[in-house]
Amino acid sequence: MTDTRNYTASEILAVLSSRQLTDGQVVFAGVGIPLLAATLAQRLDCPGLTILFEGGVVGAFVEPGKLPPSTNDQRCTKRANMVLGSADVLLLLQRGYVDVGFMGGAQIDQFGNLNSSFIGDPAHPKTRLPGTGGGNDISSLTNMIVAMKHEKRRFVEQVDFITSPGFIRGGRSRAESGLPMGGMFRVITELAVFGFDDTDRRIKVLALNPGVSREEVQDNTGFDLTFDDQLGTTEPPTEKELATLRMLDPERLFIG
Amino acid sequence: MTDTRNYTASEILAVLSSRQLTDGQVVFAGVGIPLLAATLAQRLDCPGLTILFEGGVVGAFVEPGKLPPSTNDQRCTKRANMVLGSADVLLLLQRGYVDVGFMGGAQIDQFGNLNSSFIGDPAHPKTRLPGTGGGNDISSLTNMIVAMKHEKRRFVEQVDFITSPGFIRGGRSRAESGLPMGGMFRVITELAVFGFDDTDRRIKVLALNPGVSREEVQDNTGFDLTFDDQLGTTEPPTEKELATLRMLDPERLFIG
Amino acid sequence: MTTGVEPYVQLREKLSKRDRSLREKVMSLEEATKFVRDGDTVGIGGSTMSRTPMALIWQLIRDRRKELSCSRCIISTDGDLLFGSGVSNHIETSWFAQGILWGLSKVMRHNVESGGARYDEWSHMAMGMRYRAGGMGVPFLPIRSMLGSDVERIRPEAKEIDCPFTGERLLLVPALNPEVALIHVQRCDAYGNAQVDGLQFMDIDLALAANRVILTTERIVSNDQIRRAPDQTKIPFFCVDAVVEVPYGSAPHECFGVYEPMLAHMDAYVRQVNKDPVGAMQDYLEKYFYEPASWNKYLELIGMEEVLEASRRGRSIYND
Amino acid sequence: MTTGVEPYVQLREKLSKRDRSLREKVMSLEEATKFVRDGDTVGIGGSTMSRTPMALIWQLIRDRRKELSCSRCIISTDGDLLFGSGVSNHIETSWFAQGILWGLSKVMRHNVESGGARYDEWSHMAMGMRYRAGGMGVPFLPIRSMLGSDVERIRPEAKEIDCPFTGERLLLVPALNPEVALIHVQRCDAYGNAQVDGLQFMDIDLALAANRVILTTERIVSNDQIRRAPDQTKIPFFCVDAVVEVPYGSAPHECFGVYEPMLAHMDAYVRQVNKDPVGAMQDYLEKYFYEPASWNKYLELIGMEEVLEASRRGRSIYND
Repeated sequence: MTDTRNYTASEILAVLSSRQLTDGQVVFAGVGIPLLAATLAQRLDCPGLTILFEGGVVGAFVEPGKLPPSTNDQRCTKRANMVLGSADVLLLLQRGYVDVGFMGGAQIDQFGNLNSSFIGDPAHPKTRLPGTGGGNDISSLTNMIVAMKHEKRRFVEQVDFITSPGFIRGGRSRAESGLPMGGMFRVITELAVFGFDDTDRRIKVLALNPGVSREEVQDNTGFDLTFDDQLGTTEPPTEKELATLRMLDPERLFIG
Repeated sequence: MTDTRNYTASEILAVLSSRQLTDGQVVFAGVGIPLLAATLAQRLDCPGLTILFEGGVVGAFVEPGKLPPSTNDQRCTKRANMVLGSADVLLLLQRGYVDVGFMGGAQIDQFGNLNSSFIGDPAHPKTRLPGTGGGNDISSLTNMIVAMKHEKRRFVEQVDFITSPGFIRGGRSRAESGLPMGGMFRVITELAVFGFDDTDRRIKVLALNPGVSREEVQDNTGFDLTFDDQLGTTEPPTEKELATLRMLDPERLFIG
Repeated sequence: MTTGVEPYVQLREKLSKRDRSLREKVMSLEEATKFVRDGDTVGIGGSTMSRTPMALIWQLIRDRRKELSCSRCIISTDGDLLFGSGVSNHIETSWFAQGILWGLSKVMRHNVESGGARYDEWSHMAMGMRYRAGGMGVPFLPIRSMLGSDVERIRPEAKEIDCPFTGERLLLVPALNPEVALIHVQRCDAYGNAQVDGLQFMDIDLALAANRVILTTERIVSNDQIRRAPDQTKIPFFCVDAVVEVPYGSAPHECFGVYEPMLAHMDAYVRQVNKDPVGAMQDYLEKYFYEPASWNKYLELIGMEEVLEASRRGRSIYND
Repeated sequence: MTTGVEPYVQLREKLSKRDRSLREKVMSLEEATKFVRDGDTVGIGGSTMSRTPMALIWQLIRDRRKELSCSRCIISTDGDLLFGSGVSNHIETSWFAQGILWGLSKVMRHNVESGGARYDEWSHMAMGMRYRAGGMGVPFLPIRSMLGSDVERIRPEAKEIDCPFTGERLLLVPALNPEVALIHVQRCDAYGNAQVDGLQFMDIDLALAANRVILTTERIVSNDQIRRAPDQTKIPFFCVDAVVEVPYGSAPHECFGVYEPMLAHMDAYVRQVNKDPVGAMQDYLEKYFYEPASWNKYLELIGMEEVLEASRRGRSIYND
């Protein structure tokens, strides 16, 4: 245990995200913090975690110090159980073999919708972002964990563009749009852990990270936050978690 | 050259069928005479013939004396260029990579429709035949050569059941049924070689086999035959064709 | 809307209830066939006489399972045995006989023509696209065959449409998601990661489509061995519910690269049952299916000579 | 009916005119890119920084080809180069940046935000199903993603339907049949039978879908070698119109099992072009694309040190 902040924002993001995974799960992980956090979980309490990558990989064990620069690089296949086409690995989500999708996010709104496509009007965007990749497919087809940096411009009431659907306009709107399965489960930031209300599907704070106040979270959020009745505090990263994480990313490619 | 009938019905069937193939073609072959005839062509004038089998094989060279008992047996893959799923090899037909389909037939009618499903009323059949296999797909999607025994009960005005479509009801009915491509090209029997009229799509005799008369063909056919204006006579099997054929099928599995 | 297509939410719910975690699932044939219940839809892997999951069918017949509705891309003597034993009364396939070497199956004919059992015919590609749709989690796939034929006419389960993009006529074939799939492979690990050599047939789509999968395998290898050749893994472990090591698990049919069909046994079988598809079939089942104490005893009845000769031929596919 | 879906009869006619016979088709890069015409739709194999057909893109840029409409599942610096060189003004893909290590591509941003070029966004699976439909010879495939999102809203080319079997909402994505596909593989024979190790991405569907296919390969092997491992053949020769042997044909990107990305070069590239996506891009193209006398001279500019180090890392995927 540690009680001084001897970790970076990316490190607590990776550690808290990895704790959301359960041994035996099948997780579809994006590149960066998700890949790192899933690999961390695999090395700690979830040796039976099966990691899928968009490039067409089932059941990888990424090597420490050899983190892939994308989920389409050969490093993703290290000690994999199976290599298959990229469309086929996405179809596993559609059929339902995947327990949880795990992605980063550029911009999120109160219903967990993610934008990674456009800032401003899509027809004449201020900024053209990279786009969905598999993000739209993953978030359409399974339960999602999102790990992202907490900034006011990233936590907005309504995203400029729904790239990866959360609960769309809340309530039953997701299912009514033709997405009966999945949806946002958790959002992890360096400040807090979020869940979603079972009924109105709005985001709410489940737990504050060590040393973080309600005000700090609210000040960094672009809309009024709801705090759970049983608001908790997350356990800080342990020495073991941090040491393992740093062993996995010795060049600090993703942990900053 | 030989001018006495020193060959069986199956042998002339195989030889004449093999002559319908052209070097460089991509041919989808059924088991039995088609497989044998395609292999014969490969050994004689068509070394660049690419043979596809329903089991999921592209570019096989079947070994003499090791004829496969079905197109789903490992022997079909001998020296193959590629092995793939059975649905995927059929999809190559749908996309259009195959020049010619080559099948046997149990019952055929004046428009080249084949029946391998039912004798009698399908609801209460006198005989339940094995069914289509890939026959329906092949004949729906490419140009067809059919090799079959010539008997009156097999050459009928209208088949009891269209398993593998020829020109359906003739004229433009095939395209109007949703099959714009392909259709019957040749039917080979031990008595004659048949083609189809370009307009009404009815079968017609293109050439008589050696020693066969118009009457003999007509007598063995269940409807009135049309004979082509330039009615020809096929060349009898050569010694080389027969010797190669017998080398391929030394146990006379398919050449009777 | 009368249809056999399973609603998506129901399919997903069934799958979410399966234990898809990484766990060993090696068991005996007797334990494995408990995953099949009377009345289930059952998808059968392999094709014709190749990689038929014969040991599982053998066990289901010994279990005297009832009213299975089976499907396979092309069915051979396994179809005879399923009908003849009374285990199945309904088979969906594209071709049903013992093999082209033997002409019509009198067992199929007897059972179907008497009305005792149903054989629903689809084109081979349609069967493939039905499993593929099932494996993809979509309710149908479009095809361009079967149109205009009587095969289409007697299959109202498929639906013609005019393409919303091109106006072209297409046939939509309904997804097939069998309750259970029976698949035989050359090797897999204890978790069920299965590697298939040579002809794949429709097994990958079938495994993904089914709500439960029982694998038999010529041999169980380590997970390390699987991971050294991940390109060759065709079925991922999380599709698999049971793994049984059964050498010669397709006998008397073929297993690619391991053994060819045992044709002397097949010949004798066909001669016997085609003479009398009821009584002689019962005699055959008695001798080869009900009486032997184990699968190995069944192989003993086929005979050492034939098993070894089939193995010699099977391995020869890799010879230059 | 405004649609980019090619009518079936037209697709089939194009294919029937291709010489699909077994024939050698080895040629130079210069000869191979003659199969690409100004204005063509071009499908690009590989994904992100992996098995990118970089040598073909390099040659197309040297050829000063114009108005290509390109597609790829995920596009990286190859997209920059296509836009920056003026060879392409339209890209369909699911993700467009240089790589996650470098954030946004200023080259993409400059070209798209200025209105000079179009980036049409589809989900990754949608891109896969579009190529797959194209390869299957059907006008669409149904999917269950994109629904409800703005990605769907800005893609009227896709059509929502209510499933005729289940009543469920589905999205039909239109087939994509590029005029030409550019694909890089580890090995193929002189006919074009191509074997791909490791990650396949969408290359098989793309090869089947395209109306012409140009292959580059790390090495050309004998047809006998292909026939010894037919399981590993992923693209059959009759899909292929040109074969070019180009060692390091994906540099500075990766080729599975042969070399990893050349990250020092990539880093320097990104630093240079993101500062000035017009002028600095022109400088980069001048130095690395227009000036070198040959592909090997281009590799020389990347440098022996980096090429060998990338190779060492590339081969290490097979190490225990």
